[in-house]
Amino acid sequence: MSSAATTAPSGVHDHGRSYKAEAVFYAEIFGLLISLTILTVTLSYVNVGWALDLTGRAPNIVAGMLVAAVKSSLVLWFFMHMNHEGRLNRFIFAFALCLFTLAVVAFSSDFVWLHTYVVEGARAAVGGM
Amino acid sequence: MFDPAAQDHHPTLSPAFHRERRDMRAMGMWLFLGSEVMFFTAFFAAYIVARSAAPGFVAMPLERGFGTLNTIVLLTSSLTMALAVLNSKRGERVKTGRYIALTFLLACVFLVVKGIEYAHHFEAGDFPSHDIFFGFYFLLTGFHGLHVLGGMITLAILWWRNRRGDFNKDYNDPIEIAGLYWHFVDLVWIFLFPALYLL
Amino acid sequence: MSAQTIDSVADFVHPEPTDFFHKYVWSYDHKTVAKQYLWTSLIFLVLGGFLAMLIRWQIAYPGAPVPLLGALLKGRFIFDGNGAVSAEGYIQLASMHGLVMIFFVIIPLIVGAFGNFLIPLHIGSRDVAFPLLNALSYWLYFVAGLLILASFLVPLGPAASGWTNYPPLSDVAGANSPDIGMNLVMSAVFLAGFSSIFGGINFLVTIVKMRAPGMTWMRLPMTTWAQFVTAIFQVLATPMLAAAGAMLLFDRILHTSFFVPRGVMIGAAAAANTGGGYPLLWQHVFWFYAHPAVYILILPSMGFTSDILPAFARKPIFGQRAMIISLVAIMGLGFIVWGHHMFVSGLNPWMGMAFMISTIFIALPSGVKVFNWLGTIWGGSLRLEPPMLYALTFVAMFIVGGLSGIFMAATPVDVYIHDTYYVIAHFHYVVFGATLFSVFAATTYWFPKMFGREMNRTLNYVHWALSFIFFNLAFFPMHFLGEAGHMRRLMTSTGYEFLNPMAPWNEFITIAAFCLGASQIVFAYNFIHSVFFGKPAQPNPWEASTLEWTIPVPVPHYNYRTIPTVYRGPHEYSSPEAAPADWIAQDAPPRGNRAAH
Amino acid sequence: MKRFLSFLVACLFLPALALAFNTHAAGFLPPVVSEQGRQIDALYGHILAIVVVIFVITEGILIYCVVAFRARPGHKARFFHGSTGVELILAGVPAVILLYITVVSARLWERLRMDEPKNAVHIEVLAEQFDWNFRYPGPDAVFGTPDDVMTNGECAVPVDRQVVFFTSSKDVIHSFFLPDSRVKEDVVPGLLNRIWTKWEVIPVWDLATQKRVLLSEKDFENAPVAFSGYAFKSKPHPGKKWYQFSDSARIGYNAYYYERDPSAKLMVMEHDHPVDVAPRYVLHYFEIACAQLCGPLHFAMRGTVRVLPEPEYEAWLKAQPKDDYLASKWAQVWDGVHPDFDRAL
Repeated sequence: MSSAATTAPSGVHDHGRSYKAEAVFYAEIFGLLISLTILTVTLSYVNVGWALDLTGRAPNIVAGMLVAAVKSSLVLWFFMHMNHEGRLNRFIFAFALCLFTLAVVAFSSDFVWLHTYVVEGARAAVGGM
Repeated sequence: MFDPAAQDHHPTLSPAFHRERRDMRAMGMWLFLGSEVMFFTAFFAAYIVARSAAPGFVAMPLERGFGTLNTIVLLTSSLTMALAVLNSKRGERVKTGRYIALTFLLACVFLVVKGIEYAHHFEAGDFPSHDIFFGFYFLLTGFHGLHVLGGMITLAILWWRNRRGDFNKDYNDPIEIAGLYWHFVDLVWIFLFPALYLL
Repeated sequence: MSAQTIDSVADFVHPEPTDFFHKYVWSYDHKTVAKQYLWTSLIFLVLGGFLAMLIRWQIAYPGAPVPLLGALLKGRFIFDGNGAVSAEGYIQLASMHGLVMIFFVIIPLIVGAFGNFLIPLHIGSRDVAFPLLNALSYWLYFVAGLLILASFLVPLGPAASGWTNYPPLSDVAGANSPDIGMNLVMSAVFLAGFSSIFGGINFLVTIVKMRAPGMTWMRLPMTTWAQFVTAIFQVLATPMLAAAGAMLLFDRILHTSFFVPRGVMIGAAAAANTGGGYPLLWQHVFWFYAHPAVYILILPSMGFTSDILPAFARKPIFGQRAMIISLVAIMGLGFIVWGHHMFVSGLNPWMGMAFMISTIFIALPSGVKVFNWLGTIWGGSLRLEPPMLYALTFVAMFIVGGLSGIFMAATPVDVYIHDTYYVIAHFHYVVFGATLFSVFAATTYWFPKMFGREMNRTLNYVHWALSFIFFNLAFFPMHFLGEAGHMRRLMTSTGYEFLNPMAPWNEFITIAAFCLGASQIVFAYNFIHSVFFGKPAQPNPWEASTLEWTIPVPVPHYNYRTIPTVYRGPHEYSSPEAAPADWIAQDAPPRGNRAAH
Repeated sequence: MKRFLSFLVACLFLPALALAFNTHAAGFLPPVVSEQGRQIDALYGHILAIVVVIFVITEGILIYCVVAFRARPGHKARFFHGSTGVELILAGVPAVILLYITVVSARLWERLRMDEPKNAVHIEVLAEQFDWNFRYPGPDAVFGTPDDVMTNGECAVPVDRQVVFFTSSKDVIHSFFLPDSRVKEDVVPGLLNRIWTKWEVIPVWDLATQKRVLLSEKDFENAPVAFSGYAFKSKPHPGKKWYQFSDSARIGYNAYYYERDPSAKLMVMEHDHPVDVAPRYVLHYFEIACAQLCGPLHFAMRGTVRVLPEPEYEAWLKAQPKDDYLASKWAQVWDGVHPDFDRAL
């Protein structure tokens, strides 16, 4: 029965692998995701920038976001079958992600300028109260 | 020849019809996920802005244990959902039902863990109005929880339709589309977990 | 009877409803949903216009009791003790006029009503991709409309912080913003946002996946192209409004402080929110949505005009490829110009420079489109029917609106004319002069196809002439007010000496606005009368060549008996292939004498 | 024919409008009093000229098309789809014009917002719902010290000197708008915005013609200006709270100020002793407006700026009364929450 199942006519993106292989493949992806989660939790306890003896949170933030990006692209590419979707669906999601980065960059660049120019600038202008 | 005027109420739909329909629904869901990305963009952009530019912003300590547990629970539910889609594509009705139920249960576990966390915060007095970090915490996890709830309702309906035998090898795209949505909810949590809990 | 087997989505048709409820109320048919949108948004148009006239009355005669309504509703709603508009009432009028007109009149009218009716007919399909989602998005909009009407009856009145709802005014309780009314209005906008997201998804999938065979992207009528780009804006920009609305509702109800900074004091009392948020964050997130929204307001109208002008000039559109490229350019640039609303709001001056450059270059695609419309009517043989007059007025008024936009794109000039009547003149020329006139054009053009009857031509001419004159008399002097520095949303300008010379202009504008409001009665009567008692129309009264004119009137439930195959572009008027006649339908089989375009 | 004639008449209306727009437009800008204002007006007139030319050309083409290509027996439409050559021109020419406008505006924007003047007069502005409060650092040039001068609704500035306003708000977003010097910047709570300008003329009220006259500092020296007592009082009625809307004294303030009956003797001061010279002028002011919706009384939120020569400005500062209600307002909001201008968020 399962052999008939493998050649499902409507399996749009059925790449001929047997059901067993498919399930095992998913399990491998799952294992990778769990290990990345454990990695990101352990990273949070460690000062990531010790090699370059950087203090502050920036390296941790960058590391955390990188791991999250890898995990989400794993889910996106395999679990959501992005590898078999048409070019149009990929373009839609990519355009949304571009707007995400545009929004984040534009909003924060306005406020980061404010913090430096207004606070320090004000103090300097009036004789450093 | 197909005569649209003589439409009776139970036309038989050929597999080609279902394949076309699946592509249309997949594109619709990807567009909806695009709009959801933009919805969470606003929250993440606001959160990043508040952290980067607010001098008084203190990232309050949250229970990382619960956060990690929730992440593992959601990742497992992603796996079970993927297996449910795989089985429904193979026409295995019983296994699909079982995996959908498993995903539903994992989602319940996620919400229960979330509830416990909220209870702890409320006991400690960390209400949303208490501090801007908790404002963002409850905003982000609250709306994510709503999306998990929406996913659970859809899963329940699909489980019931699957038990009723609506789906077969040709017609199973509702489960596949619900799978897309569920993986996206997990995707949001993957970004949310480090942003709130770890960094 | 052998059950029919359907093997392509194009053939799937919902069974035709018979009883009244399924035919008119809970209907899946895109034509009925379009009419539901049409009637609801026309009702809200009357409400919005009425609010506008109240605003104009108060500006021209500050403190004078409103003629009819004032005595009737003394002390209630927006009226104070002796029937004049109260201070809080005026701000509520201004805010609700903006909110109702944008979210509940224009977007549902040009995208909900005409988008729903035209897209399936233009691409030759039997219905939209997801009919259930279509009905759902109408009913979401309907519930949002009810919430807006409810917000008027709530004790403290509806929203009172402008249609843009800048916090902390819209956010901190006690900063003179009504409590329940503001929450109702914000959730109404939240729901209307989701209604337009679902509508956008529906239209995108329909246009991409359900086109008739032969209907390539270059043979798509311009209306559908414009709806395609509008749907992309709706799907990707409206969620930002929903998120901003959610954050504002969190602030108002749970007293979080996303937009409330430290140390905000209302009068002597400290604000309930603990502070730490940032007011400009709302402006960024809101305008990230609201600038694409103002393109949602104009793009479908550009589409209607690009289809109506060729039909009445009996000539193909000039440079269809350039029109499509400028549409895509507007889609690209539309997302990166939102900062020009914030030049003077404490935005970082360098970002002001960046947004100025992107804003000035978004004027380019609009300029190209205007020149192409002029190219379309150049050399044609213009039949000056009512739809043509309205469409020409769209082009004329869009030129004025577009040019007055350039003043605000130049940042130093915007420093002076920001938040003055110059801005109000600009967007009313674009929204009323362009979009609403193109809605009149679309209504008169597609009325025979929608309702199977004809509108009265002379009444249309009368309405066009009156509206054109009074529109210009009402809104052009606002440029003069703007130049004098007259701020917007002022209940009365008598307090300021530098505005005293402007008082006669205010009165002039009010009189012109009242005449403009009165002249709309002509159109309303003509519309309602013709829907029930108009002369029965033929299938193709204008001899147009797009697909919707090839089907009988009134349009059957399944639209096309057999899905048409398309052989040529939408505007092949007076082409050699058409030979004796000066038009040839899109799906007419190709004749030997000239290769199909 | 009837149909066409009515359309033609209506369309003639447009060029008439264009001419009206052109001649009348320059008339509405209030007389400009600052160097920045002149540059903004120049840029405005520049863009206006370009826009009116484009307006008349495009509307003219539209009307010509309607007239020349109207459907009439024997007239056939020409069939052409457009040529890329024409498209390039139609895109190129506007692009060049827009590029020119961008360059001109960018240069002026940099002067307006990016180089803050050095050794200027610093004034703190605290906007609240429906009022402006001003604070001067006083002799020790440090804000927040007991010797600060605070006024409500009215501030004085020296003529021909750069003035920098530090603006913040106590409750909602307002907008500090000086129409005469073409200055406008939102006043956001929790954020310190800085805007600067320089007044080049002194406003005086000509009692004969009942009109405002702008005198340069030199003319002001030998002009018979009366320093009436009210010039220095920030509130005409010490007892009344004059900014409540219900009491129309606020709106009537300027009416009261000028409709003095002619017989009332104006005291003309020469340094410190009265001189009986028939005064021609009385000190006048420029207005400050709020351009951002800040609540129901947004329309009544009006302030005044007195532009004075240097000695009179110093005398005005010294003459300001100490008002502990104002001081408490500053202490509560300004120094209490944002002690060292740390007002970022």
